[in-house]
Amino acid sequence: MKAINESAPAGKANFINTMTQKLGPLLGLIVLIIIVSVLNPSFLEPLNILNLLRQVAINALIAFGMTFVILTGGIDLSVGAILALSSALTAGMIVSGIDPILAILVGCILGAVMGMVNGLLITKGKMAPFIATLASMTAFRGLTLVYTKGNPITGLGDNHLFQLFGRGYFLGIPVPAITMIITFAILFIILHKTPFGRKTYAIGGNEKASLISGIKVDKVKVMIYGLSGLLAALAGAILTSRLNSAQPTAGTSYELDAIAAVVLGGTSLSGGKGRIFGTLVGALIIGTLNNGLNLLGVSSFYQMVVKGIVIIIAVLLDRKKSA
Amino acid sequence: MKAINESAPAGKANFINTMTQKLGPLLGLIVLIIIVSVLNPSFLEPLNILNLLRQVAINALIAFGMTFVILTGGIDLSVGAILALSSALTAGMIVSGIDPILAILVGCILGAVMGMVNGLLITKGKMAPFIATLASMTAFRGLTLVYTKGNPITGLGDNHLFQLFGRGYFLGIPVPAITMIITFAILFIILHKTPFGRKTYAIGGNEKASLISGIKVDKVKVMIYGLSGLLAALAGAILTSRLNSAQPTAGTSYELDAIAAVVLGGTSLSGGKGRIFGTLVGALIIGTLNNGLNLLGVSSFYQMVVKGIVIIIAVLLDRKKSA
Amino acid sequence: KPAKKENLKDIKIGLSVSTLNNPFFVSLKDGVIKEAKSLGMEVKVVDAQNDSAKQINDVEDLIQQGVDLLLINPTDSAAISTAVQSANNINIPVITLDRSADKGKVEALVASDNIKGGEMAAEYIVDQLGEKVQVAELEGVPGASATRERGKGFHNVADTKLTVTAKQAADFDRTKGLTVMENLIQANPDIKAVFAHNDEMALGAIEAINSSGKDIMVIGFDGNDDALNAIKAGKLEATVAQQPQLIGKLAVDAGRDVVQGKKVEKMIPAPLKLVTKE
Amino acid sequence: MQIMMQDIYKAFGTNQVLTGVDFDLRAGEVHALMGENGAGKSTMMNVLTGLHARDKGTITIDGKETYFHNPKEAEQKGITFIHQELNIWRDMTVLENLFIGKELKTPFGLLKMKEMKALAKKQFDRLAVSIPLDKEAGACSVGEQQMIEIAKALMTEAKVIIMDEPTAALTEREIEKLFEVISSLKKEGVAIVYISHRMEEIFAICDRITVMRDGKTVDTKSIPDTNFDEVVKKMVGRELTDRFPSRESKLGETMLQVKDLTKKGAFNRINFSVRSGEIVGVSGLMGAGRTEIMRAIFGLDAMDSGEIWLDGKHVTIKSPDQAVKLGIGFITEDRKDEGLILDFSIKENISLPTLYSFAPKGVINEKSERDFVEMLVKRLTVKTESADTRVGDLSGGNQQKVVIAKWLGISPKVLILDEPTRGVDVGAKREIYQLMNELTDRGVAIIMVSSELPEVLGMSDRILVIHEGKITGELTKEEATQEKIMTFATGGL
Ligand SMILES: Nc1ncnc2c1ncn2[C@@H]1O[C@H](COP(=O)(O)OP(=O)(O)OP(=O)(O)O)[C@@H](O)[C@H]1O
Ligand SMILES: Nc1ncnc2c1ncn2[C@@H]1O[C@H](COP(=O)(O)OP(=O)(O)OP(=O)(O)O)[C@@H](O)[C@H]1O
Ligand SMILES: O[C@@H]1[C@H](O)[C@H](O)CO[C@H]1O
Ligand SMILES: [Mg+2]
Ligand SMILES: [Mg+2]
Repeated sequence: MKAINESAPAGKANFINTMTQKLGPLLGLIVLIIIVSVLNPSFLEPLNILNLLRQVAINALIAFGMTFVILTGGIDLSVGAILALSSALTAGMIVSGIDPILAILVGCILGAVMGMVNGLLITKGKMAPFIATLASMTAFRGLTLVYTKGNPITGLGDNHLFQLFGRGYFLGIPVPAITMIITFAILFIILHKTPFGRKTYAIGGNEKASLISGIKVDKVKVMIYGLSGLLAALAGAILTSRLNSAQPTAGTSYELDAIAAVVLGGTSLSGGKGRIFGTLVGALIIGTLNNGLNLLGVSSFYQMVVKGIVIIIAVLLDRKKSA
Repeated sequence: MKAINESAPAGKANFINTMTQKLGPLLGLIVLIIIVSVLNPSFLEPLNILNLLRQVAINALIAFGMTFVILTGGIDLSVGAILALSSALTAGMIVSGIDPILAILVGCILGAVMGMVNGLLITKGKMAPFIATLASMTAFRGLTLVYTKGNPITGLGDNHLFQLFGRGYFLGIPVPAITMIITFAILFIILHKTPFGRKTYAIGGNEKASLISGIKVDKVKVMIYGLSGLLAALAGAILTSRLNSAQPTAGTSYELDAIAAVVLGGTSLSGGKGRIFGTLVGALIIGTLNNGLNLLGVSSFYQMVVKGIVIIIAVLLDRKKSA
Repeated sequence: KPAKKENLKDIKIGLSVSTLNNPFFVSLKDGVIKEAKSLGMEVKVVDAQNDSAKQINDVEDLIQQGVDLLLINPTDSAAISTAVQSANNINIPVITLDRSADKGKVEALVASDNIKGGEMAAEYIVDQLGEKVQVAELEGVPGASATRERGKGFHNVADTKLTVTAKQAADFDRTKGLTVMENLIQANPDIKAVFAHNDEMALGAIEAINSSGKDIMVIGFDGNDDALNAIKAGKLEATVAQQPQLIGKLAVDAGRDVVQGKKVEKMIPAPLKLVTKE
Repeated sequence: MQIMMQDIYKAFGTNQVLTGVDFDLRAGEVHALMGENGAGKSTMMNVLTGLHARDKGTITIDGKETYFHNPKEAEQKGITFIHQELNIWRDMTVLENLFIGKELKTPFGLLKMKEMKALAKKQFDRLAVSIPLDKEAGACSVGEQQMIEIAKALMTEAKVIIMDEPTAALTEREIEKLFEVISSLKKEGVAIVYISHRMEEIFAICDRITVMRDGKTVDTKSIPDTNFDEVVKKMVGRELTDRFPSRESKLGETMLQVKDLTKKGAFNRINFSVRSGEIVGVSGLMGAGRTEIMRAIFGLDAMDSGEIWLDGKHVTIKSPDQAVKLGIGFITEDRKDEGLILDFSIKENISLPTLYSFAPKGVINEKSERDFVEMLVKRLTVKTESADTRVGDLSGGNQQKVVIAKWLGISPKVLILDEPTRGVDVGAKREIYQLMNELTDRGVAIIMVSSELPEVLGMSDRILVIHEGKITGELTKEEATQEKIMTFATGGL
């Protein structure tokens, strides 16, 4: 009797726990938005919100892929370099006369291939993901510089669709934001509603057991690193359109922002635990921070300090809640 | 009886395994040296070797601290930022008239304190080391920029001892190289001959079991992150003396080189396994690569590609051998 | 659409800088702020940290804050174009500093002539050491317009009158200048002079040369305080001095004129000056 | 389904594990596979299901030579393996665990949640398990996790089920349920390979038994044709006298006393004491909270209130290092996860709690460390060629001895043993019991948490029974019986 009485509140506490765990990052975002908009009401202007969404799209897309990678217990440091290399290759194709949309498509495939190289190093080569992608990051960045000779690639013409891709609007919403939302929806379904998603969690939760359960761990991992590369390339295409050029140094340290978004979204770096919705929220937190601090006129040096501290606080609060 | 007979060859195979494991990185270094010096004999000139040692010192010192951190299963992304901040603070003190050697000492202590902040975030705050040090990296870097206003700090005077520290020679050997070797010797003893070292391995091998065995896991970790910060600051002092100024952007992405050195030296990123001698060799490999590729006149773009590929090959070979 | 504003006190300037981790741009920013202050205008500063994508976001954020005038120091000339176009779309005038924008309507570019500067450096070496001596080149951040243009100017002269035996990127960074130079000396023992694309790298290179015990002449670019001191001390041979404060000031002045409806020159050069010990 | 494995060889590197093992399984039988730790039982089954490739030998299934390449293939052919090491995803729900790798999906590739829930529910009902399907598996007790594994195996419609120590983490009630299920499976013609170190079980449910020793088959017999002593003799290669070595308890002063220990949701007003030289057994159903009480005493988990008195003094223990300093040792129930550092040598593991005593000058004195460790290794008869062997390479029983040796090193006043013989073979078990007796002879106070009733009855001077976080009964050695313990354990009076 006693035990049952006691366990009832425990069940409730559990429920509250999971709810705050799920909502934790979202609450953080809301608090942040309130603070920023009190300090500078122009933050909430529709134009700025649309702006923000467009700014967030690139980091969010990369972070979506990173979420899958981190869920398997891995990490992908090469996303920024993949973005740069695929962007350069895409721009190169466009300059050489290939249809821009086709070029973007091919660029995304090349990005996926680069990601799969990571996956192969990690699975077949049995390298730690950190070191494999650190090395490939260096190599891809080098290749980008070799290919571009260190110069930006310009002269991408004025194909309307191509320009729309990074700069345009559809029904008043920036196209990059639309791309982000559609991608999110697709990935959400894959992660939470299909066997592939289950496998992703399973590998991160217990790789050995997954193997014994007949999951083709290596294959799934290669696909996931491929996905990460693909999304980095997609983000790269948006950037190429926004900058109307391919920059050899594009994407430098984007991996860190993407990882920060994933972690702020509550996904555990040790794998097996987390949600892609959290990542979207995490990317929005970072974006709001960047945009908000700019709007508040905080100097870029202090911005870094604030960003570091906000990440720490957010993660600490999250730990507290789930503890 | 049976068991003993059978285990004898196992013991031998084991011995060979550990030997190749221990020598693996060293063999790699030797092969690399042979290749480079065949292609350009001036590599082996004493002056160049001394040069190389001096160049390697900074990365090696940081990587020594990183070895301890990685052995516990952690990671420290903030070392480059700690280097920059402590270097700026040290330079600030010198400019304000404090004795340079005292300033270096205080700077190292400050570096240790910054490292301990990481340690506390990780232990008391239960943050993943990756994210804790990523956040503190951002914050420390921001503080450096705030403190220096983005400008280098110069006018460090011409105290002889201070200049010696980064630029001088002792018995014909560059002082940074001597600092590196002495530090190595001390850390080697700590890691392999003292209870503290044993605990470092134990925590990385199985944190829960270590805790239950009465090890003050949190305390040891805080000390280790402190050590990492201390060594980053020491490396920073050398750099400050070499550049005769503190640079706000100093140390950017040094963490990656340090981690690469540790991993090339055969230490496992999952903790509990590895040796500090390997790290010294790893740092020498990276140094030889940088120096050698320059001597061979390889363009800096291709250098990056080569560096990435060499890291991959080295790690793959190491895996093969130890498998 | 921002109307012409007669009262300067109502004018809000947005300044987007490529990076503030470099004394050159800090001075440039200071020049802008000082001049604006003296005219009673308000300035909002954002720092792109050398990331073109961040710079576009920064400019959007400035526009959001309702600035009347944009001063942009592009991280990259090509990449900034779309941001300039966004400003054009809502008729906010744009002036670029130190580096140009490839596309979009820019009222004026205030900059040193980097190509000319590169040529000046090469010619100085020829004057001092004669033709065909071996020289090395320390390049700035690959792809940056300053790197390209200074390199171009330098080679305009050096390719015929000097022998460029080595060139490596050291990213406008003093630390890299040091290590890259150490290696260059080892690989090319007969170098007689070095042209560094900025002073930071030049100062790093000097430390490397000092510890090698060789006698190599170093020429920098920018003319920052450290470099001028080093020239006085006889460590640095010469620098092609820019006047970043002046660039900032000229940009504000041009901006004022634009907002008040006056005509301004498309290209406003800030004078370069070769500084040597004499 | 009928399986024949003949003359199977398997080596891991230079470690020859199987050297010509024969094993055969008939439809509808429960076949016990027994042997000491490290005899090769699990390896044999891993060879059958394709996790490991055999080096030599033939496997025929229903008269046809068949070799699986991976466990999934075996499962598809009707052979399911409940592994000794639990394959649990701690962060996933019970439902997700049940269907990993075999999720049901619609033609569009989406998960069929409803169908999976219904199936799972059906299976749980059959096993009388009442774990909520959306509970995180990591929050389940080891016993519950074991039940999840069993349910998972039963969902595959297997014709052969291999159970590798399925009851190691279960208590009597679950075991009874499991046995019911086994007999119903048997009636359906399912064959079961039953690996266990628990003698009683073998004789209760098995039809035939194969005994392995040192990588070889010693004998296969029909259960009615053999007996307890014969099986033990075949396993260890010699006569083994009484299972529980007799002992004279010489009880001394009260060594440890706990007063009103309380932790919300875990345990409530726990009072008991242990005297020097005494073994107090702690019994209870799975999830009763025994482990949590011990963890709190040792300072691993915080508790809400309560006092601990050691050797007559009131002490506060906030962390394990304080407990160790006070002379309390804790042998945890999960030796791989909490007891050992698998990559460390025997030596390094054993000296861990006492490191500083070998480093009076700051540097570890290798020789005194080695002497000390070798003394303990000899005393506990750890089977190894040297103290430098990696602990991860030892068999389960020997690993357990290393954990015990580690704690003997601190010369403990109080030793807490949580499931000290879980997964340990009869021979090693007896040695551990012997050791416990030696310790009590020297005045150590022992708390032994155990789910094995014979062990609790055979070894304890006094028995505490825990039910849902409270002590519901205390029995002396003389009054204790299985029935009485079970009554208290289930909360009845
Ligand atoms: N993957 C492996 N690699 C190397 N050695 C192994 C491996 N798996 C098992 N062994 C070794 O094979 C031997 C037999 O192990 P196995 O697990 O089959 O024994 P077991 O009879 O199941 O024992 P227990 O009763 O303890 O479970 C042991 O010495 C073990 O260390
Ligand atoms: N990590 C955990 N998270 C949440 N609940 C847990 C956790 N570990 C144990 N529990 C719960 O705490 C209760 C007590 O578990 P405990 O391990 O103390 O039981 P026990 O009597 O030792 O039984 P067992 O035979 O399972 O070891 C159980 O209901 C269990 O489900
Ligand atoms: O002109 C500036 C300075 O020379 C600076 O040192 C690097 O960037 C260039 O654009
Ligand atoms: Mg087994
Ligand atoms: Mg228990």
